[in-house]
Amino acid sequence: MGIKNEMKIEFMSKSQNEAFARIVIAAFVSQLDPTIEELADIKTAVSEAVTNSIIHGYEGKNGYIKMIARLLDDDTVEIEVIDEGKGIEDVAQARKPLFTTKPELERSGMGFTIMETFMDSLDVYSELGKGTKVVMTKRIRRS
Amino acid sequence: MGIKNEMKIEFMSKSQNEAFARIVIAAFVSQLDPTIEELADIKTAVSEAVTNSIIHGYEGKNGYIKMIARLLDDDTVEIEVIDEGKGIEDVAQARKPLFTTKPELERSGMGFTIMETFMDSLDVYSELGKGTKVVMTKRIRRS
Amino acid sequence: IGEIRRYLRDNNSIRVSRSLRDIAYKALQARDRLIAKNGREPNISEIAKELELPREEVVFALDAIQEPVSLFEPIYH
Ligand SMILES: Nc1ncnc2c1ncn2[C@@H]1O[C@H](COP(=O)(O)OP(=O)(O)O)[C@@H](O)[C@H]1O
Ligand SMILES: Nc1ncnc2c1ncn2[C@@H]1O[C@H](COP(=O)(O)OP(=O)(O)O)[C@@H](O)[C@H]1O
Ligand SMILES: [Mg+2]
Ligand SMILES: [Mg+2]
Repeated sequence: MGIKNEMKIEFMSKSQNEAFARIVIAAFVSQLDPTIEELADIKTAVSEAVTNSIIHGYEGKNGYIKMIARLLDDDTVEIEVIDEGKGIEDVAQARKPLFTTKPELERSGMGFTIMETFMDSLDVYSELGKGTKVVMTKRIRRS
Repeated sequence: MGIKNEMKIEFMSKSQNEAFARIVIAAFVSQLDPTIEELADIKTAVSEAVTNSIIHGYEGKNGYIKMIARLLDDDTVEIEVIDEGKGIEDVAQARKPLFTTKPELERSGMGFTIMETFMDSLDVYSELGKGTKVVMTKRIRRS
Repeated sequence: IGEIRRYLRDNNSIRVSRSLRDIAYKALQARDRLIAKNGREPNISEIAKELELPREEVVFALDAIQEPVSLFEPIYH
């Protein structure tokens, strides 16, 4: 699949950068001329992934989060959110609805479920002590 | 000077990415709660720098443009726009108002002058055949 | 003239956060108008055209307000 456009961004694992990442992805994807709803879905999914890297990956400590986005020829956007944080022991378990390792932070355990629901595909790669990569795609359907 | 926040982005030298770069910098700098005018100044300066990399640096060919932004402790934003394009032979001459090497494209020759006027500082580093780096700063003054 | 100058000065010191919210509300109004007119969700470029703003500006502004969150409902309710 050919690439129409690509960007890579790196930012610090600070909570204010969650809003920043959302705007960056929205501005980039706007090149595919989505609806407000499609954009809201993508922003919500990216928020969840970035929040996970901040809270679970780096556990509030300093680190860098990378986000890569590609606009493919068929109007699919492919988004990767990558951290070099603590990693996930059991990805299959982590992806289950309501599963959370931080109930004390009032986490809902619905982050991965939201990403899965709002995007067309979700892949999660993780290694303990190395970090986590989340890859999501969504096709923007022209009306 | 301490750094409050930092981001690095890389995008393709496509004209549609000029609007994208403007929003990325606007979203990042909005963390300092600037006025509309301050933000418009910064967006215009970034537009000029990115346009230069697309038109002069890569001359419309494919390449990557890097933008780095830092929010410093004193509410100064420092922005670097970097390309690995053809470079500038004589930077002092290039910075002069009305100087342009592309009059045929109806370039005004005012890009560097605009960056200098709208920002608090401008530095330009360039090497022929290697590329160009523009460094600009602007302090956001709380009222 | 003093009046105009004061207006300009006041206007210039408006924080971005406020102007973004103004644009966002206009964008949502434009969206409603377009839905009424065309009977479907408008694309971001159609809204941007109504407001005479770049698409990117519109999506930036939209982030400044609570967006319609109907999509959350099936999950949280
Ligand atoms: N980037 C990450 N790094 C480390 N662990 C993660 C990461 N993302 C998710 N996890 C793990 O997966 C679990 C489920 O994530 P999620 O579905 O978003 O729910 P929640 O964030 O509410 O806990 C988290 O509780 C955490 O243990
Ligand atoms: N990134 C760049 N790479 C190569 N040359 C550049 C770059 N930026 C500026 N220049 C040179 O400096 C000149 C002046 O730039 P500028 O003041 O922006 O005017 P204009 O873009 O209208 O020509 C350009 O005509 C070009 O020769
Ligand atoms: Mg989560
Ligand atoms: Mg120029």
